Amino acid sequence: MIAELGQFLLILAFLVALLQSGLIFLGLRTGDTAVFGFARAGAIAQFVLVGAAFACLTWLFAVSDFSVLVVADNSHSEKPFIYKLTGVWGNHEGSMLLWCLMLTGYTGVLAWTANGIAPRLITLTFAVQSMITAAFTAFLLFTSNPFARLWPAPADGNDLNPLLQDPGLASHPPMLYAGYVGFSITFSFAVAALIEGRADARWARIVRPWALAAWTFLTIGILLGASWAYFELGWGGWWAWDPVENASLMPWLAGTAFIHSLRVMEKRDTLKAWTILLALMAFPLSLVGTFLVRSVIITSVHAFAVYPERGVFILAILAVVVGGALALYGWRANCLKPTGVFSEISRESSLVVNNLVLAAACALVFFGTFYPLFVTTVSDETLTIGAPFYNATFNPLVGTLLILVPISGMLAWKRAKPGPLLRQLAPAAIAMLAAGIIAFALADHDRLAGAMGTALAVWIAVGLLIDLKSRLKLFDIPLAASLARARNLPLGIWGMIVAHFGVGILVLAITGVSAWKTESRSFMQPGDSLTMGQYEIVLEGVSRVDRDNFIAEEGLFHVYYGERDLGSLAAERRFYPVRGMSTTESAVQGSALRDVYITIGEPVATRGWPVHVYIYPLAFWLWVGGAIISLGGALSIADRGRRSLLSRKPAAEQVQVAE
Amino acid sequence: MIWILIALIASLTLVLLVAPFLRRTQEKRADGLGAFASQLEELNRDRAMEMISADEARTAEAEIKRRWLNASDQGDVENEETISRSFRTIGVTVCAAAVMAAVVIYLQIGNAHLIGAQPPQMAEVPEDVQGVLNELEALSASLIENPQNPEGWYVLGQAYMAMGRYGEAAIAFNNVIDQVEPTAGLFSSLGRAYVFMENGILGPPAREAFIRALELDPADVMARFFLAEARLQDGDEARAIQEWQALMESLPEGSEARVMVETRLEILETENR
Amino acid sequence: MTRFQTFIISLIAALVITMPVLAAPGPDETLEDPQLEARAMELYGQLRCVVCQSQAIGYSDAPLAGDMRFVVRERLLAGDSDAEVLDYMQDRYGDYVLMMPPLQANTIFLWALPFLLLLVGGAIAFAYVRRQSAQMETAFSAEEDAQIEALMREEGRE
Amino acid sequence: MRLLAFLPLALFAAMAIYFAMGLREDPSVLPSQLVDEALPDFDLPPIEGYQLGLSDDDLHGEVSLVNYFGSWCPPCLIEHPMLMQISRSGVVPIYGIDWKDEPGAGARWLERHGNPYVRIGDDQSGRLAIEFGLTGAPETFVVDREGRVRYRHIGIITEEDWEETLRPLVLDLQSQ
Repeated sequence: MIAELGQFLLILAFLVALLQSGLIFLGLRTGDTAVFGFARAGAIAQFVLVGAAFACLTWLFAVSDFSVLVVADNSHSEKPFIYKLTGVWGNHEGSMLLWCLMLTGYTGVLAWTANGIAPRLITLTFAVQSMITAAFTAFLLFTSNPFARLWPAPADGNDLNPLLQDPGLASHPPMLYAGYVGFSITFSFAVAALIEGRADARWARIVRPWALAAWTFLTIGILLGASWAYFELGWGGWWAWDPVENASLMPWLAGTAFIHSLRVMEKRDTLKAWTILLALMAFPLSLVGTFLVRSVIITSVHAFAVYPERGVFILAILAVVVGGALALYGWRANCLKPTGVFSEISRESSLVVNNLVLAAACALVFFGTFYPLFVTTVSDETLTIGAPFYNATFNPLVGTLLILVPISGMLAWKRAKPGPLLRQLAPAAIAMLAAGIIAFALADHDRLAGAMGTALAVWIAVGLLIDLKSRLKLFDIPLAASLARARNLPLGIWGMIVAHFGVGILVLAITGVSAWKTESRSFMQPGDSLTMGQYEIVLEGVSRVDRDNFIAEEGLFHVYYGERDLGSLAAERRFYPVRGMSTTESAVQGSALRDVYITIGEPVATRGWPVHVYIYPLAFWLWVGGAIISLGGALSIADRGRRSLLSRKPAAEQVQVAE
Repeated sequence: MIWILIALIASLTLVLLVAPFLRRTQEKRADGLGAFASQLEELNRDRAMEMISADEARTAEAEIKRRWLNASDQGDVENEETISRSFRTIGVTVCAAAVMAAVVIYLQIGNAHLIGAQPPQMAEVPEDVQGVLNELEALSASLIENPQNPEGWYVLGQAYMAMGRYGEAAIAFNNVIDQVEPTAGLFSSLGRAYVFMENGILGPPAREAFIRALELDPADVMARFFLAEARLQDGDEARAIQEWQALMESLPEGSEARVMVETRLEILETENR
Repeated sequence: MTRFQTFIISLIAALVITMPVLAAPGPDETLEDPQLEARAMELYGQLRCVVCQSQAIGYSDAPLAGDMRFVVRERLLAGDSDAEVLDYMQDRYGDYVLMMPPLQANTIFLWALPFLLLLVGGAIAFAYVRRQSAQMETAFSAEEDAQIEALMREEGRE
Repeated sequence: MRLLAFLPLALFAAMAIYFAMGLREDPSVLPSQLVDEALPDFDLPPIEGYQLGLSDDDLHGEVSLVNYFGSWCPPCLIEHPMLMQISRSGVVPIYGIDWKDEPGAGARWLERHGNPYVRIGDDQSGRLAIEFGLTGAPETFVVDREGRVRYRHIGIITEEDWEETLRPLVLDLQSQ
């Protein structure tokens, strides 16, 4: 019953989306104003229908209705309830439905909040969104139907991949999707602007919160993914430059460039064609991220051979979305005439450099991911492009760009005077040099990389503090007055400073984790100890633990630092009988300065358990830095929330008061 | 019941979509020009906080005002109320048609006839399902203790197959094969367990099992059926069809196996269409 | 939905994730000399495990990856330089065994790409900034001034 | 400037064509370095229960196939009947290398399924496999009279592979 209802809801959503994308264009042509109301009604209808379909699927998972194919394939009656629910998106069909839910969700929220936006622009945006929704609901219905039935039904299901039975991973895809899909809104706005042949500060202001929201979600999603890799996979790292990770990085880089150039467009009415181009690229890169890399081309050619219709469908969507948008761009981009001008030394120029480098970095990751396929296509050669390549190219490229972080925010718009700025930043430069020299002297390996990373992080942090000090006139005026200035400082500025500060912290953490890590490995029997510098790790015992749906072998460790007792921790190796898979749970004893990270392997007769111990200095700050960056994004969104586009009247009044 | 709900959902959606076409006047619409006012406001605040010099502020103000002016020139056309009869008629008609089309598509891909039906397999399971499950658990536990029990493993394998726990079924069948002189049927069951486990993909273990089954009994239906499927997955469709047809002709009219092969060929045909 | 389709349709999990591996190399693969060991660890990260697609042998517990690590240690003990070890593997397995593609005819584009982009993009951007910064903004005419005044008053009344 | 706006579209079109081509390629197929190179020097002991081992000298003077296998490897079992058939046909001698097998396991496996090999070397450590650039089992190398590798076949040899690729190549090499 519920399955059939969900099926119908999904079909109806598809048809509403299809109908809307056609009717809106017709309506705009005839000029009938009813089309504006219709566009909003349709957007809300799509959201409600897909939302209800998603609720149906969730219900089916909750009650373990194995007459539904995806439930039978991906759930099990004895699985913990919470993982039954997260199992909804732990498979291809369900995750696609989640994707569609997010897509229509964004459209629905846009419909809800669209009051201040020029009607033609917003209506065109809905038309483009509906086209995307129609394409993806069609993909769902005709190639990956989540409500397909399994008849006769099996008595029990096939379980969910045990790797997905983890709270971090359960929240990782929705966050990532919220980011990916968020760029559909900016994409649709960009297409609408091109059709209108006009984009100005109004457009940028409308789009900015959406761009920031998508970017913030994507940041959090990538962060959750990295922490999942760090804590669950047990290979002792958080970023491996594998295609799946690269796929999420590409839209993030494009999105980062976009939110920066959007600022220029809003403030100065220039770089318009470029900003629109970035908006057009971020969403397709997200699509590449979810589909090409994860399921169709790179990971598994086999999968493509078994489901050619899915691959062809997705490629067709991509070709139409990107090809259509870029053709429109070629045709209309010249209508976007910039009006603002700026000199070579100005905030605009520094953001141009920012965009240039980020675009190059994005292209670098793109080609790094797809170049092997390209080489195989044109010749018989095969290549591998792995972490060492990115370390040698991406890191210096982006590292150099980050030098600009504190400078950029302090440069004046339009035309800046470099002299006073350099004098202001002198303390930061001195701090940077000092930090680099100290790091170089103290480290016992990877000295140069460590020193450069530390110097960069200190430069960013101190530079930002100087920026903040000058904005608040801290110590130049009474403290109370500075605090008042802090309150009056727009949240957008706070967001920028906070996010950039997070970047500094992240740089420091990455430096610590990659340049100064140490590791040791050894066979251990209960009672054995392992010494790493000042640390002593004792294996106290190994025990077998039977849980609901897995069996674990748990190694109990005790960590000492010199004389100090740092407490005990447990590393596990889990076996999931139903899927016949094993996974690892690393044990992490964290502190602000370093993580002690332990994994335990399969025992070897007579020699004991293989134990790997890593010491990761500053690993904790990876998550803090990432969280601060996301917080910066959230603050900037809140800026727009406070002075909503609706509140035109008070704004006008204030202007008059000022006069 | 389902049809009532479908009718309800369909009509509610229709009402929501059609409502804007029936309304005569539209709500007051914005032109978004407030953005410029609020930019001026920001500018004044920056000036008040001495974030920018008076000179910069002056030129910035001039620029914002010019953009405001340009934007307001372009925006005038939009606020006029226009009504197009034909568009409204088309709109209402197309909306209604779309909702009807949803019902039609549902009839095509939905399974309304399954509502309320008992899944056939459920009926075969005795009422006390839990009891059976417990028995199986006990059986598997005792087999782990005393693995030399081919009959026990075989029963367990069959049960796991029925329950959809294919990985465990494969383990059980492997144990039987290790303990008795294997037969084609055993290998063929093992092969099916592997195929089902891989969701229909014929990996090396499944292929091996079916090949062994054929070695023992060249006429084994399941092995021949799935090895033909393997051909198809290797991309040799012509050969697969040929093998299926040969298999089909060797089977008695109307038998379950023959129907299975026929269905498979039909599916292939529809996929190719 | 036929019986056959039901099991033929299946999942490509949209979330295919690299399989978890226990951190390789194993404890019994340590070289006595800490300096050699550090070089070995570095080299493990530079060589691709040929059976596990894009994963370095340092992070794979596939048996073949273990054999390859063994060869790395053997070459190091024989006194090879890092470059010689990489050459040794490249001779046997080809370019793809290197995690960092060598600079050669078919990778020149890949390596040159970032520089090329920065160069071309930088040139375009620089030319653009120069050209547009040369034109100074014109003054605000009195007529325009009056128009904007009117517009703002209208906004305020609303 | 006008044309510049079409640049992204042109780049995308080029990329789309490349993807369309790329779809037909399997990036997991790896090329071989050994083709047209001399065999590595080696001298493998026999597997348990057999007298004759295998060294590169054994492969000089006659066109031959060298087949890497293992009793633990299911695809090898699938390939086995084909190897038996080739061996019976007498077209070309097949030399076997037993890869990373437990002592005795290879011999038992051959006893059960038949022995198509003229001589078998035991590569228990897997060290020689790396010299061959092996990426898995089974893999088969076609070696010419001078002991040079002329072709490498990855994976199972099907009847089609034999008839359409390997056999013509072997006959061609033999006639030279």
